[in-house]
Amino acid sequence: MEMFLFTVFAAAACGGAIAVVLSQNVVRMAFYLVISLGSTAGLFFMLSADFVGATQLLIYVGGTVVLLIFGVMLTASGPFLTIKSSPGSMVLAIAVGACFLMMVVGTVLQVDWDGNAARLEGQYGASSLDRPGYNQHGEGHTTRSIGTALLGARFDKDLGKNREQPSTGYLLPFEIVSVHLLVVLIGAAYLARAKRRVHVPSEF
Amino acid sequence: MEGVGVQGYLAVGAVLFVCGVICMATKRNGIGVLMGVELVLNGANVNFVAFSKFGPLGLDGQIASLFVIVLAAAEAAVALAIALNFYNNHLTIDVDRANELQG
Amino acid sequence: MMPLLAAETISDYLTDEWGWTHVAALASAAMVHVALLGAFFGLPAFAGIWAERKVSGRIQDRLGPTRTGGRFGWLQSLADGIKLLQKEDLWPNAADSMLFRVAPYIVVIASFTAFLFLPFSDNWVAMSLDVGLFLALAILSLEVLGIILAGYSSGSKWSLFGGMREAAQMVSYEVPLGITAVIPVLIAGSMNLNEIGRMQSGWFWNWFIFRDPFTMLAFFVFFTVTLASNKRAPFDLAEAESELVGGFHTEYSGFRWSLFFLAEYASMYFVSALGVILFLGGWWTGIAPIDDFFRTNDSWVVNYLGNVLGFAVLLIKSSKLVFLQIWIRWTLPRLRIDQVMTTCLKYLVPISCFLFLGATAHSVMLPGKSFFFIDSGLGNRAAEAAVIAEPAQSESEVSVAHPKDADSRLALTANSTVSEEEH
Amino acid sequence: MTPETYIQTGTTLKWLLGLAWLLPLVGFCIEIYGGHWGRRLDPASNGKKVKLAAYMAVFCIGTGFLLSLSAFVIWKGATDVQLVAAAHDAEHGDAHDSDHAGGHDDHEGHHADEGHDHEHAGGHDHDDADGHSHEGEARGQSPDESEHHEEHGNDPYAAAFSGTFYELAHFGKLRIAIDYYIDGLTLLMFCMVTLIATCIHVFAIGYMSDELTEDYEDHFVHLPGGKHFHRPGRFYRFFAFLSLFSFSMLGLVLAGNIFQVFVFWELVGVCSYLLIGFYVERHSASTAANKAFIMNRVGDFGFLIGLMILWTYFGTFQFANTDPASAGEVGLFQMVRDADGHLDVAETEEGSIVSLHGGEGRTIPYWLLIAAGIGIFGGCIGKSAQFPLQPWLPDAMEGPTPVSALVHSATMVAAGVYLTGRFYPMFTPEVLLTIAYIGCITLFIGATIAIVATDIKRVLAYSTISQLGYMMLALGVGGWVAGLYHLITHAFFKSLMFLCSGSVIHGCHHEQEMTKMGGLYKKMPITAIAMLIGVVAISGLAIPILNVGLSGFYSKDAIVASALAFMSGNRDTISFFAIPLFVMPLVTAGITAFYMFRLWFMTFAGPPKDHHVYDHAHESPSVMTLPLIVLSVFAIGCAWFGILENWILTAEPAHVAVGGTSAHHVALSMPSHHAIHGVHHTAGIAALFAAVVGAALSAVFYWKGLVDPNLVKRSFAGVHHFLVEKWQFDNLYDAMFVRPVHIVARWCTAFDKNVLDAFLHWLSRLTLATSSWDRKFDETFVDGLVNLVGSSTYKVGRSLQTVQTGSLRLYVMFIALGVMALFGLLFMFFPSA
Repeated sequence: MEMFLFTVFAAAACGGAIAVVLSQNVVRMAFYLVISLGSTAGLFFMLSADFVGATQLLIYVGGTVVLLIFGVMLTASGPFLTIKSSPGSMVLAIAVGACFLMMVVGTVLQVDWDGNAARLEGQYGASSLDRPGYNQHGEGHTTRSIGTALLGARFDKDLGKNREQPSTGYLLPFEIVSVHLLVVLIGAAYLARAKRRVHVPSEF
Repeated sequence: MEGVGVQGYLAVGAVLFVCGVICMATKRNGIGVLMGVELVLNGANVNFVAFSKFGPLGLDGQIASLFVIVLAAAEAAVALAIALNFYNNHLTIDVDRANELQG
Repeated sequence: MMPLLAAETISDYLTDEWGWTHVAALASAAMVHVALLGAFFGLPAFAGIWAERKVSGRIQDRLGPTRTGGRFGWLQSLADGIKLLQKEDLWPNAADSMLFRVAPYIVVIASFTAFLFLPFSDNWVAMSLDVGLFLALAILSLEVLGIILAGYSSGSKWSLFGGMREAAQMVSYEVPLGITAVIPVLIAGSMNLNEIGRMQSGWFWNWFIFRDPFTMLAFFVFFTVTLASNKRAPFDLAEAESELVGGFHTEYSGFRWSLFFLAEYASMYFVSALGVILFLGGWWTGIAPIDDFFRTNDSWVVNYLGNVLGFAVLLIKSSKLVFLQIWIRWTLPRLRIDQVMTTCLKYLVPISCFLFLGATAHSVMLPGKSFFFIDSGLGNRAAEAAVIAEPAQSESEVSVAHPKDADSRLALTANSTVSEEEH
Repeated sequence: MTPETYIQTGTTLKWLLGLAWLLPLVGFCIEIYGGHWGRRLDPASNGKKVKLAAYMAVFCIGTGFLLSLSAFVIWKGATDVQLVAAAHDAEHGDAHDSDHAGGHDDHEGHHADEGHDHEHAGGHDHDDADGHSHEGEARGQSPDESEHHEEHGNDPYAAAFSGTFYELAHFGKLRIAIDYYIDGLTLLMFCMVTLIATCIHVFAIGYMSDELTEDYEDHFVHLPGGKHFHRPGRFYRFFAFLSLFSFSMLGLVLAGNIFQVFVFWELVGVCSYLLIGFYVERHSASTAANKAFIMNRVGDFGFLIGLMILWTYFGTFQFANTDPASAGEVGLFQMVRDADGHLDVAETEEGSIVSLHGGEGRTIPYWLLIAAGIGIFGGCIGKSAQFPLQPWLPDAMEGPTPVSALVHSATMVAAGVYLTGRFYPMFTPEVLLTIAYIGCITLFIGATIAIVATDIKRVLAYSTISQLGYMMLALGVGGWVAGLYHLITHAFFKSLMFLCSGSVIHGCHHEQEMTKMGGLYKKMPITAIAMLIGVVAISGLAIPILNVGLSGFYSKDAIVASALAFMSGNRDTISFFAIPLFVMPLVTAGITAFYMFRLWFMTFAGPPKDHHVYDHAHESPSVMTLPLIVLSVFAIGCAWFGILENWILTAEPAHVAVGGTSAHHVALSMPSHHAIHGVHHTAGIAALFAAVVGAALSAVFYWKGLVDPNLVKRSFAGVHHFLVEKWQFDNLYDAMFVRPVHIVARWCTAFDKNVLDAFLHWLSRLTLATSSWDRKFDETFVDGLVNLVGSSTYKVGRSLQTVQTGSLRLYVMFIALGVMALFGLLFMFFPSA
């Protein structure tokens, strides 16, 4: 079952991504991107990262992609919807990408994951690795932990064995990101404000 | 039930990443380039979450990926604003036309 | 604890008891689920459409449908459906055919998937997730994507305008929607809808709407926002007939067109049920003895009957909200798009932020007190819910490693705030 | 005097005199700046400069006088010096004989004569025969000593106070501090200097009034084109310099160590330079200032040598130390002489060695002590215009007359005599003999030249030289009191005379030649009478029977008496050479009377010689005559009743009074007070006789006109010329020093031009050649290299330019390829284990 779901999601994610690359229409690219990102969210659920998956859906799929399509519609009316890139550059990019992919995948395959897992087990104990399938008992319930971690308390670490010193969590990064988002909000509004009317030539 | 190892997820991440890179490298549409960036970030995110489950990373991997998502959203907003500005100034969204900085 | 409708339950039953193979059992279970869901989604839509017709007729001082299906015309929806199915499936030449075809499915999938996380009664939920509410809202927000794609891919300017309007409206209204939805989460200390619902058991003053002035106001804001996010009047700019012909679905016909409306009515029911669960006591009757009778009884039959009762209660409550939506549609005139955006950005967002802060302050300053300054016992129920929701292993770890933290953790859950003693 | 009163009095005196000393400095600072600004600040002055600077200066020095006077009164009251007026009068010689026979239990006057070192506060050594170690004696005995003070009553040496104002620096053992040394002499000098300076300041207000203009015409400076030089008046500057001069002189007097004396010594020199060269545009004035300054430097060279010797062997500059706070440190006087004032000389095979007291067994060779003394005295020679270095003084007449008055009476030249007197304990008999001979020669030279001088100020200048010679002679022959006595009296009447001459010059519109004056008595009677008082005083005239005279009579009497006593005491040892020491002053007394009366007669008596001058002559304003009257009073009466002499006597070094003999290198016997008193009458009568003869001769020549001076001049033409040419000193110095220096300078110039310049030119040509080669190397290789680097960088940049395509997509490709390359490198060079 897990393998089946993984296959579906992985195929959708990779297929979507490849379709994004191959598609020439921007709106279709956005659609494929939605498929790819949504499938990635599914992968996240499989990796028992509920909250990340939900966030991925809400922010990426529901927000960012809408924003992108919005942008497409605002900017790419008519002839700009499909700006074709030259076949040469496509071939070159795909060749480089293929090399890159081979390199990364080759590297991934080279690693002795089982041995590493055994080592980690010896080092950190079996609990972190021995996880049953999705929706099992206690699986995927990471929301509270993430929430408290962002507020500075780490239940998953502080409540474990041999934890004398409480960790600090992610309060500071969280606040930094908050401020960052505020700045981005203001900055983007400033950048995108209507400065002047552009006369679009009639032949477009 | 045969579990899927970390390799599978890493491979998916790699594919997403490489697709993003190719997307960035081939798309002449500025928003297409942005989509490539999103793909790249997603590929990285998959790795984070995968290691969060299969590695000793634990919650940290998920939180890192959360930050990546949030910052990607921010980046998308700013980049889109830049793209709109670019469009306002150049009447096109073709990034090949944005080559004033060439040497 | 175990989700009743979880895939494993039925397939395990089939494999263990009936000796089916694993794959066959899974497939059967999936088919059963599909049948169940289809029946559930189809019925509200039909009922909604019929109700809309009847209610609008009454509001407009006419009878509404009377001929089909006897005296009340209750088969009208079915007749409509049959008519739509008979229609020719066509799309314009200028349309992006692929996207044009896919868009209704996106809408429907998004709308129906959201029901996965909706508890219909205590523990009657497909997926009892910690991120339930969050995920439900996320998936509901996918609906807008389909509408934008539909608007764009139709190759018609009316459709494009509708899609654009919908996009702008949805993106904007998600902000107050999220904030007002977070207020019950704040009080309950959980995003699990089942837990949120459980915490409103007992007398009706335990419902979150009666908890404090801020939650009461928050409910109305939430309701307004859900109207907008469902493109219901007076926020139905995306399909403003008088301006845009049909908006995003101008070019659609037949079954594809009906999918949009199926999704719309499903969403209406969904957001209404969501509002009921978040604010109006969910599946609880609001009269403590009745609920306690069904809950505390040892007999599983009585428990089951209690669940059925809860389902009925939820259905009635959400139907009333749906009726309210219909009523508003036929009562209030449509806003202009700028008025829509002004309402959201200038009024609803600040108001919801203020309500959020107020609810937080109320929780901090009067912990556990309800609107009427009655000790609502929320802390206890929250602790109970936490213990139920959390796996037993964490409990044992708590008691072993950090005895003190057990209390602080419960307090945290109850107050939804980070207390100082945590570190 | 109890220790408490001692300390209290010392502190009081220190601050009073310190204030009196520093006030002129404050005045100087204010005047030199404020005076300059004053005329701008006062628009009502209408181009004329205001007199604020003068008032400021007068205020400062006048306040200084009052402070000095009060200090003197306090000192006198506190030290309880019982001054017996009769003790040293000439008539009391017999009484003194009996006193000495009676021993020291007689407290009346006797002990004042007895040898007591200042520092060994009191005559205890006579009582405590067993004695104390000298180091311990100097201090630590003040408490138990106080009884002795009370008993002895008339002990003058309890009246010295010394200590430190402020320590400037401490370099190892070298301690440089602002010290003070206050005894009767210091106080008298303070009073005298401030009083005379006040008078001169007041006088100068009138005298310098024509400087009070923005357009002063200097008639003595001729510009090409027959015009006179015009400049803004320098009224304020004059008074600023006067204040600085007063400050320097007071500092010199107050100084408690020889180094500080040297500093103020030089300051006095600088001030005299500034004031003599006040009319700097006049060539004569500037050369005179240079001359004064350079000649003083010659003397100061000796001073420096003396300083070095003293520092090397004594390790301190301080005169003495009576400050209880710094017990353990002794001054020069305490080291070189013991309580009785004797030198501790031991004969060794290396020569005579003087052991020093209280200096950790320090010794100094006897000849070095002589050398130090002569060195210090060399400074005094320069400053006091003694024999080889006297020619600067007459030239210093180029300064304004008040300056001359100040320089010749109270400050500059007095400094030399003062220092000789102050440093007296350090002088060995050999040095004293030198001093005596120098003084003897000087007094004769000065007097003889004065006979023929016709410039009224020059006559006075030469008389100053002569009188300074008297003082030095007196000091040299053991008449310590006589020398300083004459210093004070001379200061009064000489300043009086200078101011009178200034009045005359002012009245005659800057006419200084006596040959053009005459009969001015009628025009300016006050000046004439004042001048006459001065002339009588300097001549030493008196009424023989009553033994009453003006101040100069007493002091000159004392000098002649000392000289006579010395001559009679040393006739055995230096035989013939002792005779001039008495004869010269005696003869010169007559000459003095002659030329002084000549001056008066030529100026005030007789018929007017130049009617132009006579007609314009007028009596000076009261601001100028008032100081004359004041000074006249002092010139007349300051020596009456012997009070002044007694006051000076309180500061006399221990060994002077008893006299004594010395047989170290030159066998000398110094006259004791007793011996001097013995010959006092004889000497006095002789001197009076000589003076009367001189005055009478003068009257014969210049008043009554019985003998024509020109006739005498013609008959002694050679002598006259010799005298007019100032004994050929200037020519001699010209030939001895100036010409050789010029010749050497020419040689140096030639050497410089022919040898050094040639070498330098060769060097520069060499450098030029080298640098041209260097330039070639620079241009070819260094520049080439740099240009190569630059051009290659430019080329590389140009070729790399195309890489920056500005294409976003290409950059992404580059990044991807770069990452791959990095991976490749990583795997190549760091293969996994």
